[in-house]
Amino acid sequence: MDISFALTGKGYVIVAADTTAARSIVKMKVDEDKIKVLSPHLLMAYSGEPGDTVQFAEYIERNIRLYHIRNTYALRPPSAASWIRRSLADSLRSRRPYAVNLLVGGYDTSTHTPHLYWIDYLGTMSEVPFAAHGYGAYFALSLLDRYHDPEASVEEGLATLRRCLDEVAKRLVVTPEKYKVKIVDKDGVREVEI
Amino acid sequence: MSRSYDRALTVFSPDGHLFQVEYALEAVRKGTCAVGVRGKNVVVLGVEKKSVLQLQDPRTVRKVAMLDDHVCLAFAGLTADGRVLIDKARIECQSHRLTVEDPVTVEYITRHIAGIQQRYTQSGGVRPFGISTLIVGFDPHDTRPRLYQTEPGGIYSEWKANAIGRSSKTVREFLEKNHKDEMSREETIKLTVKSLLEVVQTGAKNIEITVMESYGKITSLDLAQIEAIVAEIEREKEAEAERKRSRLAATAAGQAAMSQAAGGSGQ
Amino acid sequence: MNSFLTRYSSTTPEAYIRKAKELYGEDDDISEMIWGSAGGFGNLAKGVPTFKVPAVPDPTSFLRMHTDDHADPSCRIKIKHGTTTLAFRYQGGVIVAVDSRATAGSYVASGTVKKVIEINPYLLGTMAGGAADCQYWETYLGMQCRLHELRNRERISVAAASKYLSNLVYSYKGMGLSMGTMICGWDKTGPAIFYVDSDGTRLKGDLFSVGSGSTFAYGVLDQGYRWDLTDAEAQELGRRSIYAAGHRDAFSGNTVNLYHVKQDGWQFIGNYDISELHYNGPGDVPGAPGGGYGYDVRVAGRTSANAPEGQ
Amino acid sequence: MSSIVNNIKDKVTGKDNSSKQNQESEQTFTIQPHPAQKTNDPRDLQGNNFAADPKVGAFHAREPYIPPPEIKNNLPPAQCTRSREERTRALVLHPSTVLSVHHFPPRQASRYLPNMSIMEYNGGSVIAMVGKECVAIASDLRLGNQALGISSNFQKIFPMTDRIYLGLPGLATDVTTLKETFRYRLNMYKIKEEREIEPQTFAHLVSSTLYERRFAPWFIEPVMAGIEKTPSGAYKPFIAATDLIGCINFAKDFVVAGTASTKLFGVAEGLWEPDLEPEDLFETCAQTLLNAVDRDAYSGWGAEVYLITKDKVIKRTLKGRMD
Amino acid sequence: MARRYDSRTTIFSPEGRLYQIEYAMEAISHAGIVIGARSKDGVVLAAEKKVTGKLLDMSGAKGQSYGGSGEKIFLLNSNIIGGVAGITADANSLINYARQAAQRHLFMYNEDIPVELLAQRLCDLKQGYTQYGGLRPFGVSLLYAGYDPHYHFQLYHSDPSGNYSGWKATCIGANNGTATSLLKQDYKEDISVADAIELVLKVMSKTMDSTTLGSEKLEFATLTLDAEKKPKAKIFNPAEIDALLHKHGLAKKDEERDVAAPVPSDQTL
Repeated sequence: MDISFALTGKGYVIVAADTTAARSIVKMKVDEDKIKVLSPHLLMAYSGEPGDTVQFAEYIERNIRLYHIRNTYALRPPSAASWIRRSLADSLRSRRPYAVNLLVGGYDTSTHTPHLYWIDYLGTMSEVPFAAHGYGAYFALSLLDRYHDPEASVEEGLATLRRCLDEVAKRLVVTPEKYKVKIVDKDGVREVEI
Repeated sequence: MSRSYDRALTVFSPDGHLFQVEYALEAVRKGTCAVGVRGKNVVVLGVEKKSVLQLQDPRTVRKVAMLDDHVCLAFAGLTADGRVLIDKARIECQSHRLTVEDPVTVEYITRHIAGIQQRYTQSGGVRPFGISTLIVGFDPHDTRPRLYQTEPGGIYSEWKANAIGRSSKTVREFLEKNHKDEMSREETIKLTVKSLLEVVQTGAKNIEITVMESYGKITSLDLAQIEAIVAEIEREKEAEAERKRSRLAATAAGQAAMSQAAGGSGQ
Repeated sequence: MNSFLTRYSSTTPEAYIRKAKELYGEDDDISEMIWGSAGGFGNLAKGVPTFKVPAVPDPTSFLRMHTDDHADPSCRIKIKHGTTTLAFRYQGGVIVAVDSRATAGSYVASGTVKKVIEINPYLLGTMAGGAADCQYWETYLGMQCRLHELRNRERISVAAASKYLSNLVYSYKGMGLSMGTMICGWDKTGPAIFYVDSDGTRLKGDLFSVGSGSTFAYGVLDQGYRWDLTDAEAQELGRRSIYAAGHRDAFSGNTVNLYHVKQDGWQFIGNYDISELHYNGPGDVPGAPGGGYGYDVRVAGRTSANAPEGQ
Repeated sequence: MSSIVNNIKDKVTGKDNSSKQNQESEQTFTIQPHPAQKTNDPRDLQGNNFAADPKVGAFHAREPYIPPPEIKNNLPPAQCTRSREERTRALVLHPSTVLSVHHFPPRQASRYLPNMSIMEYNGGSVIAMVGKECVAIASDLRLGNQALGISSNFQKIFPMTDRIYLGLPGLATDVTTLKETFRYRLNMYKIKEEREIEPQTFAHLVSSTLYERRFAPWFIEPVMAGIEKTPSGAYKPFIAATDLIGCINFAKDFVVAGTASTKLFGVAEGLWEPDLEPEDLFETCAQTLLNAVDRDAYSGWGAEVYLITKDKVIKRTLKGRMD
Repeated sequence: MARRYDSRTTIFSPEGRLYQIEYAMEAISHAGIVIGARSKDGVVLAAEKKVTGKLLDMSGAKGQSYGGSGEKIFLLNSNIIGGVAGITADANSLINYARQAAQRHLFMYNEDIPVELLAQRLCDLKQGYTQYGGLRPFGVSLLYAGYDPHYHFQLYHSDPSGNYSGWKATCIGANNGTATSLLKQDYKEDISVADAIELVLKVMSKTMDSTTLGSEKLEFATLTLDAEKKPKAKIFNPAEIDALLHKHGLAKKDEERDVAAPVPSDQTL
């Protein structure tokens, strides 16, 4: 029942994910951070099969970090996303695939462009201006078609995100109560309260 | 007939030497000098930097390498060997985090590096790494600065201050004389620069200083900062020399006066 | 009496009564039941229409096994699911908007389906789920509503009409009827919407959307909805919500049919091609913002890149 | 949902949950003998040319239907009131891009029946058509997650060389993976051979790449189009398609694949004719695709056409239905 | 004494030296010179060909594609060209390795390999050949001229030991001392690629043994950005080289040639 959203704006990407870790009908934890900071300008929200999610995210995190330390610069968002996608696609045809859905958001400092990638557990990847995983997608995508603005300021972007969260709270049967929201822009990653 | 054992690395000479390891140490002694000094809450790495040639891109001349957020390494010896060894260490740092979540301790990664170096002295068909390393850092959840050294043979040891590479013996002696426990940040940096100046005649432009103050907090001093420190040291030396001179002069004058007095009195 | 109802529906009260009458041999009389509110409103056949059911011991489970009831895609009886319908109530009446796509598997069987059933000049019913089920039962409902009018000299209330439909379909529960409909109209109480489905659910409300694309419609509808919308704003909201669903949902699309129910009955506002809405918008109609609804069209030329000046 | 998810997972990993299930899925893996090639039919093998006779050969590839000249020449002129330029303008979304200007130095659906739920998971369709010294290849742009549309800008056609284009309809993750795999293999080919690959060779590269995964296939049915230069110096259009384990179908008129393939067949049979000039071919191909995907729930959301002629490649993005 | 330690690469001499590497470098200093210069809008490589002769068939040279122009300058990836000095056979194997490494990177990361990373990949291989038994070092130095979005135009040099470093302008091969001092003298920060071409050609003409330059003795390549800001490598074919030399007044002055009707340059001796 994980829900995650992400949207781009003028020079930034906002990534939001719920903070519930559930097992069966039980909430095991309500303040789980499901957004990894992979490098100074790269975020990844992950959701899916419990266990797979964290294992896969940590594997990605360490390898992206290794690339960064080895080369002094981090992988650019498009390359990082391609590599992450390939890891998932390879895993899909392995003995035990990872069932993890991802939203990868980053800011490319060399071209001054924010990038957002929608990646599912099969390794399907698409660069999009906004994205969602989980049941939230069925409510948020049409809403974002209507309200998203690629040139929105951070405040406007957060207001649009707020709409998505409200819509899900209003319509979805089981609604997460809290979300973690992170923004990546030219200055790096920061967390905001919403 | 020493001919055969200095080639096959796994073989001792009759008098118990591993020649290749010793020769590798020679390669280290040819390398540029690196100094590590531990203060109270700080550890400083100083390296002698070859002059960047006029047409060279200074970005690509690196002597100090980050292994992880909290560990730094400087080496002396064959540069290419250094790059390869550093790469192995970096992989281990991330792999360690992935398998046990915690970052490596400085001692762990030192032991790992030394272990690799040792394997290359014993395995068939390879020569040892021609480098010594100084590894500095902070352990997670600890405020104590760490400084380790490894050698081509795979020996590793912890130090309050040490030097490797060209003229390291001189520098070590200097450090032995001047190192104090519980030094502040400024004192530690100054001692590092001072000790390097023992071998680096060309001054600030051939010195690179990296300061680590706590877990993950690493800064490199820029040229102006190093120049300022060098200037200060010069001034102190000057003053010291001045004092010495004046003391000498005073003594001389005193002696002269005395001898005059003596002579006078003698006359 | 080979009435399917009497034989297999044991849960409804009228079935009990009818069964009792059968037992007591009153079957051939015109019972007073048919004059009462529960027995139908004097239709020519007795009670409600009757149907052949499979000649098996347990037709309910037999039908369930062979009907596409969300769970088994390889079943024999396929029922159209893809649809988006919506209706909402506001100060100026009720807006009803639907798409017009019919699919069979991935095949777009029709792009010109009428999914609003004009029950009578004051009542509209929407259609989602089984097309035939909706059409038949809502037409039948229209018939009954007219009889009610003739008998009682006043229009049937929306509540009553929807309740009647709900009772009807509930009596077939479990046999594979599939419908999710909204009965919309204006009666003495003002504008009203009831959601009725084949499970037997009946809900009164201000705002509903039904069908595979309903979540997408909700996403736009909820965010733009207020009680005090003007007529133009309300029509635009309905159009735009169906467009949103037609765009995102593979099983909804083609055109939007828009109705407005006012005090003096419903009014057909228009039919809009969703692709046309995407590229050019609805044209010169009240409430239209000008320009296409499509995201790419709306944000054409805008970019998230923020290179510093001079680059 | 989860059953589909598991189904896909099992399919792509080739995992056998139970031997019984495995047997069942194996039973769907049938390849019918390729019509254009020798079968293992004893009649073929014994040199009896019986099967090669078009009238009796059960699997003989049907030649495209070309009306006899008396019919062809006496056809009434088209009743369209608009000029071709006007019609093209109405069809196209953006101004066309000339991608590269280069100077030259029967249809039988191969029926390896895939598990349709996987092939329909993301949706998408491709068609390629032959014209006179030109070919066109077109695809829709939708990326879906079953019924949910994700992106209206998901390319399925990729340039392999300056004059070979490859369309990859099917499971989207494999679209990307195969695109990258072919780019890698072609670059390595170029490095080793120091020349560009020829269309015929490329078709076999595609075939063998797919057959490598015979028992856990890529869920892709490639369609390719290009122009080759014959030794005599003439330009020969080339199209081909394979099934998802690499059985090649060299066609002389058109090839289709994807979720709208049945609909594409229908429309193309009606619209295609031999020796179309480039602009006519473009229009035929575009109309075929647009009208076919309008009848397919999983394809659409815009389309693009690559028109490959002997001296240039033109890309046009079409104004398709967006629902 | 030294003789014992210089015969096998994996052995340190008592002074801590690796003689094989030093000898490999010696081999390079006899090779045809390769000069590279970086500017703000492009990188330039020029190389002196040693294999020349009337009967040498250059018609197979491919110019733009992976084939390179023959002996000294090769396309390593769409964003990197390499110039080699040293043992040609070793160089071929290294170039092949580099191209494969670049393709593997493209396959994994969907981007052109960053220039420094490619240099590192090659240096890791070279270092391995100095440390593992039974191998001799590669007798090749390389210049890598490339572009990536991280550091834009770059020029690297790698030697047989597996060291590499970045340069604004540098050279490898015979007479590199002379060339270096010429480069030092004339190289200016922020020169344009046109200036860099001129500089490289000028240094080349002063360094090479023969007094005049011609396409039979010279290979030339540039890496610039095209209109879409994508790196564009251009390895000049013989006719283009001659045209370039002509433009800069460095072409072979042949009195016997009919000036009015110049022979197509690729047919000159």
